[in-house]
Amino acid sequence: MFVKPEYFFLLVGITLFSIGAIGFLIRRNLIICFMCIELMLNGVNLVFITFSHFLKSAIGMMYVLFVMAIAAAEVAIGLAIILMVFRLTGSVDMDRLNTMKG
Amino acid sequence: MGNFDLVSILPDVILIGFAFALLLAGGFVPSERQVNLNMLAGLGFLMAIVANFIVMGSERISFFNMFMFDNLAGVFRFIFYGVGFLVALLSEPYICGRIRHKGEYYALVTLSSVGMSFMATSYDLIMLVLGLETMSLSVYVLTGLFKTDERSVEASMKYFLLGAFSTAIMLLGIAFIYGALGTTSYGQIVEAYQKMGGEKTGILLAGVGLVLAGVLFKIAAVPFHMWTPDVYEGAPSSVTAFMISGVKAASFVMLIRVFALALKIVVFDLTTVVMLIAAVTMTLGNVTALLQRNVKRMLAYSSIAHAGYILVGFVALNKTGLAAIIFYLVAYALMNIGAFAVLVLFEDRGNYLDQLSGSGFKYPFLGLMMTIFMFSMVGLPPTGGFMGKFYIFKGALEAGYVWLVVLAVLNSAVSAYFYLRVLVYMFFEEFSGAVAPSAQASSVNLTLLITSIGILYLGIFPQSLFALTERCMTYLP
Amino acid sequence: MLSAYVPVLIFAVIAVLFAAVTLLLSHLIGQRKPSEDKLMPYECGNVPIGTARERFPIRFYIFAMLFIVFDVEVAFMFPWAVLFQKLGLLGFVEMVIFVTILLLGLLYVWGKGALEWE
Amino acid sequence: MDIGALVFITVKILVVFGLLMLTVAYLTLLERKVLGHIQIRLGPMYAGWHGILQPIADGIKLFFKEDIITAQADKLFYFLSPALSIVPVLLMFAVIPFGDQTTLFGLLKEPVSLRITGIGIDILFIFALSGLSTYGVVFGGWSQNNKYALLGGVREAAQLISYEVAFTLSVFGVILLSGTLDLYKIVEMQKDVWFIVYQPVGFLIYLTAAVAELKRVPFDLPEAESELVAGFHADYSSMKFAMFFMAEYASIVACSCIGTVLFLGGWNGPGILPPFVWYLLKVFALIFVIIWLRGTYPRLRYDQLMKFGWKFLIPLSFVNIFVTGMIMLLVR
Amino acid sequence: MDGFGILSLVTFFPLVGVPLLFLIRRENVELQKQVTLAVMFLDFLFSLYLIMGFDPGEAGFQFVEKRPWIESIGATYFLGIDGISLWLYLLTTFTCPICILSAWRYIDRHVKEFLICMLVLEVGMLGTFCALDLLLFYVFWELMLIPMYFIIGVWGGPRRVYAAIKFVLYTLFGSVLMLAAIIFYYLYVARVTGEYTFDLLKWYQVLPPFGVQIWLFAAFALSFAIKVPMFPFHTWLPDAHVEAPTPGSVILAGILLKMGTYGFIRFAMGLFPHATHASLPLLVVLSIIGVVYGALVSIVQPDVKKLVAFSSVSHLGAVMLGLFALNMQGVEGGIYQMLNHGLSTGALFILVGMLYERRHTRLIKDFGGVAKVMPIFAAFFMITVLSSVGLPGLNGFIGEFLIFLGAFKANPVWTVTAATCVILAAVYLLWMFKRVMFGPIVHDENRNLPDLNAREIGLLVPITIMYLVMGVFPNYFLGKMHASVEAFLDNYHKRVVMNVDRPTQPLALFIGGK
Repeated sequence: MFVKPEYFFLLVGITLFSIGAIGFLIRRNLIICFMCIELMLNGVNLVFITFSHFLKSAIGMMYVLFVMAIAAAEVAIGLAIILMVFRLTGSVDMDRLNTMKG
Repeated sequence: MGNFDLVSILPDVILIGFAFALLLAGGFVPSERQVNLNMLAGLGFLMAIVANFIVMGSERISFFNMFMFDNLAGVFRFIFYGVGFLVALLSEPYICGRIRHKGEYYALVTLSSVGMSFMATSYDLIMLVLGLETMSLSVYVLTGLFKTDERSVEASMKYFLLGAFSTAIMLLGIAFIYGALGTTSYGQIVEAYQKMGGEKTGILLAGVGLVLAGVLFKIAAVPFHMWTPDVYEGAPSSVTAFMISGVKAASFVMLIRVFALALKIVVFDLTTVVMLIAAVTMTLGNVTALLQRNVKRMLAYSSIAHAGYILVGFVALNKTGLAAIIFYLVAYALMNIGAFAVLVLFEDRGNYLDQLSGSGFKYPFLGLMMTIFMFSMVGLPPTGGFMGKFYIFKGALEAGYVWLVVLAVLNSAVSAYFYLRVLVYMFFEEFSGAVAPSAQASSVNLTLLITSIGILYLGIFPQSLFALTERCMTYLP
Repeated sequence: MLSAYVPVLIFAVIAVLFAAVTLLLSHLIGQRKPSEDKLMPYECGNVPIGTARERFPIRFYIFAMLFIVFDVEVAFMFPWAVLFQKLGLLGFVEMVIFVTILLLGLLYVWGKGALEWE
Repeated sequence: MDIGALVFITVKILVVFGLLMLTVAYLTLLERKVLGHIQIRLGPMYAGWHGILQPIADGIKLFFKEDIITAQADKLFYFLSPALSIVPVLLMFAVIPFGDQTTLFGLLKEPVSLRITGIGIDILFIFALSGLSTYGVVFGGWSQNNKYALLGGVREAAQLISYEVAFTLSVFGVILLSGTLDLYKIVEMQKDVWFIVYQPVGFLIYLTAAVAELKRVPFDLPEAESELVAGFHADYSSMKFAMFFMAEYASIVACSCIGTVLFLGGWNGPGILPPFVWYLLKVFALIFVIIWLRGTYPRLRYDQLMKFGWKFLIPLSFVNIFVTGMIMLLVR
Repeated sequence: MDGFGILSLVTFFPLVGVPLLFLIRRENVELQKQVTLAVMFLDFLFSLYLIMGFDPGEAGFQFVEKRPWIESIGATYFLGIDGISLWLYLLTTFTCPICILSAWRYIDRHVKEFLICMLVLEVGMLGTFCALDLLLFYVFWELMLIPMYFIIGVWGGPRRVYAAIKFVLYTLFGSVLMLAAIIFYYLYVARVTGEYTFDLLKWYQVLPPFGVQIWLFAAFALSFAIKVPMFPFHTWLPDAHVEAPTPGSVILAGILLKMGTYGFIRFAMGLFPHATHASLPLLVVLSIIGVVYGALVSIVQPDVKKLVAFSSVSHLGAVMLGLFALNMQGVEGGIYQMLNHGLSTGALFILVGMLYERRHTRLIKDFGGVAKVMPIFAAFFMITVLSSVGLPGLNGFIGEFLIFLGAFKANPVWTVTAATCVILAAVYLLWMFKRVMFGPIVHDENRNLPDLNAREIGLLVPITIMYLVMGVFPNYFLGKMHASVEAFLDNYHKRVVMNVDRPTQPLALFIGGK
């Protein structure tokens, strides 16, 4: 092993985040975009935990709880908004959101 | 350090109490009897303002290094509560008849003000994010208030997705900073950084860069501005007023807190970047605003431009520059709320320029008010907008950014074109009679009076606020 | 520290294998005589009309939201409960405040009538 | 970890697994017998003595049944959901302790722990897994392209998550008292007094919520045979159907085990019987109660069910937690 | 007067009219006009006190009021007038009531708003002439924009919107750069003297290096040059003057343009002598081009009002030439000519307005023989044209003579070129007068034009008297400004020979030295 195994956790965390970010940018389905954001947040969580383990400090783990709470609140509101979009336009395609221009 | 300084968060506690009262009133009082909810919300904000007066003063850090109460926080709280108060005042005739959930509306306004206040008082990055989310989540919902209006829903969706995305980016940045320094508390960040010998590790820079990106997104600086016009146009006008003044101020308190105070050492590396961003932001905002025919959308683009001006104050990164940001934000909040208070009266799906035709003489009071607000936006004396610009430019010139100031003043001259076009339609065109303002409401008139007097007062007697803002910046030479 | 999880991992592998093998075997062993009627979804003897992937009441969604809120709250409560004896009165009061805020939310939902089915 | 230890653990897991499967199989028989006797009839009698081979016959039958995949079903999720519902339940047994260390009456040289592993946060792990099983229900209901299944699945999911909250909250009294999430330690602490003494309300909530989680009468509305044609697995057949069934019965066992560990003192008991026997007795007592309920109570209406969960059980759980906390603070 | 001085009183007195106007019912238009007129006339009377109290021997500022305004940045409320601004100040108070009179019939809608605009405008103009604190000056300077914008935009001609926006944008572009320069110089002064102040007198005592001067001068000069307007920046003027209603044109031509020239003397040249000196050739060339160009364009104008507007470009060019001569006669002549131009061009606009009110056209070809039907009008018109042309005995002659004298002293070539101004002025003005007033009446509409009524005569008489007074007793006026102009010139010539370093990198001072 050339690197500490903990680095892999970091790598996984960042990879998760990147997958989420890329997915968010290239997918057009609202639900998928939304889930990509959740994926990003979970990547962040993993990074927090890994650093927490590196640094032997519990703060990072505490932050994970906060991030989870944030993520949960975002889920609740995000899904409600997507639902609203769907009820109004009958679609969850991002390209349909083009009422406003200029 | 672990003291539970409940007195310091008294204003927020009061507001949270009122938020719940409003929420429960929204839940239990039948909707036809919910008439005075805006009074209740306004009372909450007034009480919070009074409480803030009482608790403001000495500087303390409490709640396990999570909160910091200083003049900066105090002044920004005044801004947030004041904005909340004015928005509560102007909302009633606007949302009345448009939505049923009035209690929820005011509760969300109140709660997001609490979030803003937490952002201002935060002494830890994670606390900052919590405040930010408290604010943002409420505003996402407020944006989509008109459930049957496609534009409102669309704005909400866009705002939510991009807002959540930027929050995630910011959180990753915070995680990196935490990993690099082992702490996220502002005071300890500086200490830890110095203990490390001031080494700028890659992970620290990446963290700072990501947090900056997140903050710039909230500020709507180029290139993170794309959401602004759609969101501001689509959101209900009263909510746009709230966003354009309150949320913007909160975004800047984030900038001041994090970058000017906590990451001060690191930020010098980023000055060039921010300087360029400021230059591009104000220019692009103004140029695109020139093309708009929808007043709300125009104000959205102009808010981008104003963000650029304010960033100039941040680039200066001296006492004057940062104090000027606060002053500017106050003036900016007043004039935007005022302008939107006029707009909500004319709101009839669109807010297009020609709908205002001739209304200036038909409704002289509204015309006069709009004149004051528009000239303040241009930055002409004797208005608060002028003094704000003056103050910002002073800070930037002190720091030696001559070209930035020249660009900024030229930009503000350009901006005169589209701001004055509103007045062209209001005064120079014949009254079309197409749109009459919705029922004149005394609360809106009160909002207009408060904002216009405030703007003129700031323009003619800026001394008191100048002094106050400078007292906020005791950390800087 | 992580070695405690190795048995869990082994167990997981065994469980997944069990599920997979059983499903696969029954799929292979079982006789297959598909016919159109047999492959029709069962709707109490009527011919199914339209797709089944229809929208269902929004009410379910409200419960899902409530669940998320409370579930995350519970996540916060775990560390609190474990350390309860150390935290003492202050921790208790804080948790009471925290839960009260959430219960006020529940009360609000209650008042809105969202907990009533039909 | 060396190979020997790994092999040992694998053997242990297989033993637990096998015993569990056996228990699950005979639980079906037990239920039919108990219900039969409650309704004053005999239950299965043909396969073997008093139907003792009935579960095996059932298993073989199900194995050879045609595996119908209805038209327009989503194949991936159709296959995935049975597995998704059973795997988490099985995994719970990885952390549930079945007894103290034992030498199996002197058969083994060194004492062996009667649990597969302890991870320190057992309770958290269990609740995490119990949350996962909702996926099986939702995916299963959705994948079949059947309106009844979809509605059943959604309803069931709503019920599961509703009672999940109360289910989790009911345990907090125990956590407050013990200050740990380690099931083994929790049992140790009950040497003298079982937690049911301190937590009678908590136990009742636990039992109620568990029954609801298990979708058993009186909370079995989502899969009520007479109304929703078995709910979310309407179109499932053959071993896939059996898998859902096994998951349900394994859950019963798991819930009983956890209840025993948390509230009934685990393997603690007067020394007249070996600890493991005590443990089994308590578990089967709980299982019996759960079956008994089915024989006694009528089914709730769905609205009553949700109302009961949100308006009664959850507030009550909070009250229970805070009363417990307050008393603990006062006593100290 | 320790509390509030006479200057504060005069400057802000017009604001008294605003609440009064609010009290009057919208329909009662006559009363509104009367109240406004009364307020403005009272203000004029108050301002006469300034003449009486003014000490001609004193070169410095008089009636000085100074009190703190924004302490934290050192801005003060600092008013005062000297010989240079005294007459411009009085010109303002004199012109404003006349404007109201001229608007009596012309403005027929939104009268109340118009009157409020005029009152605010007067405050802005008066403040600009007497503010000695740069920030205060800037505030007043920009304050004028707002009412002027409305006056052009609301009550103006058909292309009023375009003209109003053009006017504001042009002016604003110049003035925002001036704002940047003001802040820059303010910080420079603070760096040199250690005192944060906007006090003009203190600013005079600082002499920045050339590299700094030239940039600041450029910013100030651009702003003032747009206002004057000097040659390449004049394009807003024809639009604004033509589209503005009569009172607007009168104010624009009579007073607003003077602010540019006043700003040059007071600020641009006063503060930055070296930069002025260095850029004199360019400025003079631009002035001369302005003189000739303005005159030539005037000749071919078919529209009387446009003709008068372009003549302003020419006249102001001459004024600038006098100022740039930088000797006693030149500067005094320039200032004197400012007053003359204010009176005569203002009067010309009023007269054109009267024609327009009667005929609703301003094209020269639509008139002819008007003198026959409107003899009194013709008489006033004649005197005004002659005053503008510079007939000896009337005021215009004194100013132009002094300018040429000064310019000749400085450089004879300038004078020769600029003297064409007089000749061409005679050409376009008299030719226009001939075509409008004399000859046969070709258009039937012109046969029944009513002659001037009492109000119109009443407003023209004071102006005419002033032509004569200023033409016959120039020394009274020049005497009051003499000491101040001398001090200005002394100061300028003394400072311009001082050595200042010329850093190669002009703004290095600030950019380098954080």
